Amino acid sequence: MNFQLSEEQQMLADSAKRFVRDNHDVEKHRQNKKLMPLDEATWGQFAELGWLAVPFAEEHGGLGMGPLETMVLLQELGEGLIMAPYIATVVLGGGFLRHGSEAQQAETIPSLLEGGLQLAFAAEEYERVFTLENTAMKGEVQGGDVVLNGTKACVLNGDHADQLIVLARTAGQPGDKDGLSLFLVDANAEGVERTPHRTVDGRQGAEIRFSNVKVAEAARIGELNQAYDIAKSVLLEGLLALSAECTGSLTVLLNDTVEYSKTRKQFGLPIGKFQALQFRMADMFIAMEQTKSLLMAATMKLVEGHDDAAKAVHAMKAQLGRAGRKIGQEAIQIHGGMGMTDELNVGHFVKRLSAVDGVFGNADVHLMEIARSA
Amino acid sequence: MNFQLSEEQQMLADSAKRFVRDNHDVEKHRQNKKLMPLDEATWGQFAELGWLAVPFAEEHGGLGMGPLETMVLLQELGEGLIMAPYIATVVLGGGFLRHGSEAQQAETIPSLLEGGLQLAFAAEEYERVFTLENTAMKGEVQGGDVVLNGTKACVLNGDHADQLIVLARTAGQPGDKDGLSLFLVDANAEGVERTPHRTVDGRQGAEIRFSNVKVAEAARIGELNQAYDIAKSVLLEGLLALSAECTGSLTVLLNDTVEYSKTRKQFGLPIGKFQALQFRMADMFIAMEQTKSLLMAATMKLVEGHDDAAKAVHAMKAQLGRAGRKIGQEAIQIHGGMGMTDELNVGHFVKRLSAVDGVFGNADVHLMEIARSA
Amino acid sequence: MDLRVPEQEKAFREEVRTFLEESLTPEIREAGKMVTSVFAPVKEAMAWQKILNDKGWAAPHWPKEHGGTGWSVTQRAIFAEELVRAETPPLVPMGLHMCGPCLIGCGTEEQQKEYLPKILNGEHFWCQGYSEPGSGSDLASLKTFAEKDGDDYIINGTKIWTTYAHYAKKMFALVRTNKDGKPQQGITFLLLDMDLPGISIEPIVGLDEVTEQCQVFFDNVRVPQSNRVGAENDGWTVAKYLLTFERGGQEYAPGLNVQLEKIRLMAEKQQTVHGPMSKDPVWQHKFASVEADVLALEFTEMRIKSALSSGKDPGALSSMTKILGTELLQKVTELRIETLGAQAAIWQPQALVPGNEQPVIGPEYAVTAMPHYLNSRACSIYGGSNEVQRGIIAKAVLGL
Amino acid sequence: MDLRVPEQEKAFREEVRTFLEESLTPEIREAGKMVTSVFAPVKEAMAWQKILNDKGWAAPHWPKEHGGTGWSVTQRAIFAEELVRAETPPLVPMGLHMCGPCLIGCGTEEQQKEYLPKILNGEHFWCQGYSEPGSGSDLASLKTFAEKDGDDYIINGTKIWTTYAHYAKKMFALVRTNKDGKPQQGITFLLLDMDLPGISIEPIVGLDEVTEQCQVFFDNVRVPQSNRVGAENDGWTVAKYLLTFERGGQEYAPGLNVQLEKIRLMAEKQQTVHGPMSKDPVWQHKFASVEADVLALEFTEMRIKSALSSGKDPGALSSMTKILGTELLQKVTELRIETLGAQAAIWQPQALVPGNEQPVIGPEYAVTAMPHYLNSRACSIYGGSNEVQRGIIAKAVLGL
Repeated sequence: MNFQLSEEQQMLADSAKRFVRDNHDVEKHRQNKKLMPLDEATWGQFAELGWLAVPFAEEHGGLGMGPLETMVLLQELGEGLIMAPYIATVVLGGGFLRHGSEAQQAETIPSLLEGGLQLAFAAEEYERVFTLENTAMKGEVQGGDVVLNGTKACVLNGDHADQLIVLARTAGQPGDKDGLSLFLVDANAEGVERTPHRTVDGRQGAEIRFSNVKVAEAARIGELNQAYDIAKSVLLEGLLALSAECTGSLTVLLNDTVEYSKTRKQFGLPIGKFQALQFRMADMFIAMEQTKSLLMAATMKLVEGHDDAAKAVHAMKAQLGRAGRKIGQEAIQIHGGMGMTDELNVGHFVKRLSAVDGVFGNADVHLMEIARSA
Repeated sequence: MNFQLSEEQQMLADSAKRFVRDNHDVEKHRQNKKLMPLDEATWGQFAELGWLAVPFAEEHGGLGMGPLETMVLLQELGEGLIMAPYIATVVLGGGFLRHGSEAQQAETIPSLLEGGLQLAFAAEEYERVFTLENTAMKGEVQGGDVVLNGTKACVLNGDHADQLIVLARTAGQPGDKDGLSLFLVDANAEGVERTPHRTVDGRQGAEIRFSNVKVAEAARIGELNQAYDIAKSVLLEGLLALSAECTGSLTVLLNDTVEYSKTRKQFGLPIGKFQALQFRMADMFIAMEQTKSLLMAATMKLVEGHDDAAKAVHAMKAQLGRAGRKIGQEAIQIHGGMGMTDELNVGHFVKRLSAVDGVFGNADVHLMEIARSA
Repeated sequence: MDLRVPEQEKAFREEVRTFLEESLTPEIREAGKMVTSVFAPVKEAMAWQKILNDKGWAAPHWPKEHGGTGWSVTQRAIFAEELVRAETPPLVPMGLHMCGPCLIGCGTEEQQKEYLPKILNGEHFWCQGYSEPGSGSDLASLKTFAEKDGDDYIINGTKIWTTYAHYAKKMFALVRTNKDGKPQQGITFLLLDMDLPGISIEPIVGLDEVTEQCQVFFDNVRVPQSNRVGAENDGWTVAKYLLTFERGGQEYAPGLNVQLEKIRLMAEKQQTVHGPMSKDPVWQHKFASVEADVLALEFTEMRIKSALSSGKDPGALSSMTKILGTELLQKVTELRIETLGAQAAIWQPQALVPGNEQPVIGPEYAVTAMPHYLNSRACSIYGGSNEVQRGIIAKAVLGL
Repeated sequence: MDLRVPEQEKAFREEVRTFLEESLTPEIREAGKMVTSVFAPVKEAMAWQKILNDKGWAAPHWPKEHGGTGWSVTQRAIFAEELVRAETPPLVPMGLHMCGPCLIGCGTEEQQKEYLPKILNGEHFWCQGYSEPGSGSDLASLKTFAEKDGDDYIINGTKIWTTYAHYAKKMFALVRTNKDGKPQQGITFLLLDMDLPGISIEPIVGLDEVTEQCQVFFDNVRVPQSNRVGAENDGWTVAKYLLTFERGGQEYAPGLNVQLEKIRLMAEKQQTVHGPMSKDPVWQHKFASVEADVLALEFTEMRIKSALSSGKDPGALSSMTKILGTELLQKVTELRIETLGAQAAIWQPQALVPGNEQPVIGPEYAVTAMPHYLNSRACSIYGGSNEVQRGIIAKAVLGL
């Protein structure tokens, strides 16, 4: 048992810390939020710093690292609320590419590593509670091809993406793990229609409609109807990445709240001297430490392939929803009116946490997944 | 809309208040708890005061009152933690007798009113989450008779009872509302074997085994296989009565805690001056007021026959579990070590609330009943 | 004890419903459905106030001689409930519910004649100048100073969280006129025009990217002493009069019931692998738990109304309904975003602007969910934070 | 960062397991399974201590020269976990975990030689005289006074919440020897015999009808000054030494995991109309929520152990594990009574007494549920109430 970062991991953390120090600024964040286009400059820096290469194999030009390093990197970036589509393109996108064909890899990875290719995982659907097996969007098998029809919702990075990883039902009914297939689809293919939208945390999502989009066998990732295991394993990494990033964000919310309470005076005293607030901040601290513990638990278990790794990841995502809600709500309440404005860190971090709880299943969904993984 | 007690109701409340003033004493309660036999003296006083007659029709010698008056009476008695088996005999027992045959009524009610007859509702079963339709104990129809076999658990007042009202499944499967039947069975009939036990709140319950107990048609209450509606309507009154009594108990827990916090000093101040405790006691107060509100809501809706009456009663029982837990746990915590002893009111009231949550379905069961009544 | 509804109350409810049915325009209805705050869009709220005022119903809680309706406590409650059930946009409260009552209780006859009719017809749009950057829950510590100069006061300082200051024609404000003595003393209640020289307004953008609040700066702003309400240094009494006027506080349960019904309908549309979410036991359990709380609050509010009707003063119990009402509203908005999952993260505030032609992305019922969740975080902060309210219960009710 | 378990740790765990398998008697096992408190029945706990002491494992946390094992932090944790997993009765802590460490840190060589071996072999059964009726969380306000008289102290006053005083041969106590100055000063740490003239003991019956605690009265009790540990008036330092000695605090997660597994098995036996409760989504949701909390705590405790192993002082973090551990235990005992419904109300404390021949009414696994629920309410009160712990976090960790 060892909770120390390796030298390599520490270097990664340090470089991310520097990046955040130089780039995070509430004012700038507020401006960035209004932009729908991708922040190419930041993405270019990510490429230069080697961060896009983190989870790729060395033979593909990657750094051959894994979820532990992703965790280290994203926790730091989360402290700066950096809005780059790292999880969509590198963690989820890169994760699926690992299961792709050699041709798919050759076509995408080099460009991705240079910062020239964006990806998105098209999984959620409107009016369907997210779990992989609840996927309903149809892929009709026609000979060697599959024809996609339907709509994917809330696709993170969906409008910037050059290639989409589409999860579709090619057999069976919602609820069946069998019958799911994954496809790497050109985002500009005929029949693909994208409607971009902002998300509450200032990022970008898209509704993507598929109208008779014909996909050849070569575009498939994994076996026909047998994509569940691949999707699950990549999803778990994505959930961990989201959790790592938001754990960083929680730290900031806690620290900012504690610091604010030391300076804000009411009734002649800093509000941090009032016992009721002290106890609530102690509980925020405890919730944050528990979150950090689950993040380490889940990440190490996944990396080392423990039997209960999936369960731990679901526990982490559930904890993120619960602790995010608790810490976020308290942070606003203790900041008072200032917490309700666009001016301080607190509101922006809270919006990020509010968005993330709903992504790929909220706390309730993941608590039930814990029960099912038992 | 009117929340005032009528003159008659006020008189009932006053007499109960006097009774509690004269009879409640922690020391006495601690002694009583050790006794398994029925406290005949108290029961005799109940009869003399006319309380046993409250819900019976005037033509049966009753007072022709209903759940509102039961509520008024029991709320007061709950403040004194009076341990008489009123709910088992008068509210539930009396409730079922209302649906009994004339012969059953003639045989039981006069004696009950005099204090000479005890009843018990044998409904719960081991290892079965309580809802009426989850009843599994078999009643086999043999011609006009029914033969009972099986075990009823945690029968309140089960050992003192002269007659048992037994809920059995004469057809169908657990989960079916159809197929339930009710029987008025002599507690000393052949094949009835009772094992009395204390309950955590110092009252008495019993395990009752039925071995080939033959019950004639004349002993049935209501139609064969169609007892659900009767059982449900009487159960709702029983739940309200339990709730009324415990609402009275909650009042005492809150008041005692607040008063204790004014005298107990730590770090040079009465603990009631510490803001964190003040806020928690404010929350206890709010929970108690919400409980009172639901009690009135549910009782009035039931009496007046509103469509959502059952839903309101389930909400009340759920609230009793939740508020009882919250207020009870806080009462102990704020009392500190003294709250953990047998010496003060607080422990005894908390044990009563802990017992009652589990009786006839706990808060979770009743929250799901709310959903089902929608 | 009974819940039976007398015939005349039923008839009154019918009358209100018929009126609402007939008089609500499609624009006002639409705006009402899209409201995600206690503050409705100004244009539609004022249009609705005009319609109500034409009927004589803009301020039922005012005394009849000043333009009230003379209704009983129950009638007023029925009216309020029906407005909520019909999802009308809430009327802007600063004139009707804040300044008006203070003038009724403490204004001169002249002030009442000048201002009250214009509050009713909306000609004067008011804002409230109470909070300051340094004094939120601790209002008595306010510092904005009004110095006497001949017949005038000269005001310097700043007010914050001034709702709709950027739309307002008038402000009623608490200012310090004496720096000695207890903080509550030495405060004066003043009325002033928002276009006076020396006033500048800085809008504050909220979490939901909407500007409801402003900060207002006073740089040697000159106000005649005749604009004072009540005696000098006695403004705290004037402001407190509101508590006497609106005893029992607001009713939250009717609005919560409307929200719950909406959420139930949404849950019916969300599919899990076992069928609609509305049939999912975990969702049902959560929903039922909130339903039970709201039913309890409904009766807590009824008990307070009943006390009021029989002339009793519920006193500090309004602190309880404020806590319950606001925290349940927060829980309900949270339940809504939980019901919607990722769909709640789609951010399209432009779709909330009345009269917009923006096509909605995703289910239409999801559009208000996140803005409402975020906006509702404020309601445990303003109007006396819930910390202040818990303190009041501890002290005034429990005697701690 | 990794969780891999080195071979030698695996081997050590195996060694402990084998030992437990071989040395636990049926009586001790049975008593362990029936424990509903942090304090096990005395007879079985002491029998178990004897077995452990024969093996040299009664006090692994003591320095080797005093009878400790010389194990690493990890080994000690493995050992503690295995004891919990095997549901052995917890050893009575007053000697081994409280008095012993104080003597090791602050006692004279003579005192160490006299007392430590008898703590290990159980010959001296100790109780702790700290709390008084007026000083619970505020321990420094204690009033029991020891007046110097020749070579002796004469003690007057009373101690309360003295666990197992009615079984004890010895008490270690904090008494006031100086009434001036700060409350923490003027306190002295004394050892005394429980059969001294002037000592009387009044047992306190608990909520669960068990007598764990007592009140102890001192009426001119004479104790030689040589029974003092540390300097006069410096008892606070002696008592505080314990914090240094047992840095990082207790581990709760292993015990919580055992409890959770038991509850899961119980839920499998309870039938709802849709099948076993363990498959009921509402139950699953609740259970999973606690499971996630316990998993988090397990790793929080690991992080603390890891800090300890590398020589760091986790400091105030032990306040966090105390809060989490005790409140999760309370939640778990609550979940258990919720799982059992009315069956949990059957009250048969006589069935918990080791060696009883009482037939159990209802499911056997239900017998401990309610006593444990009730008893566990104490754990957020004693050992520094959770209010005190939250205060420590606010001040020492957050700097408030």
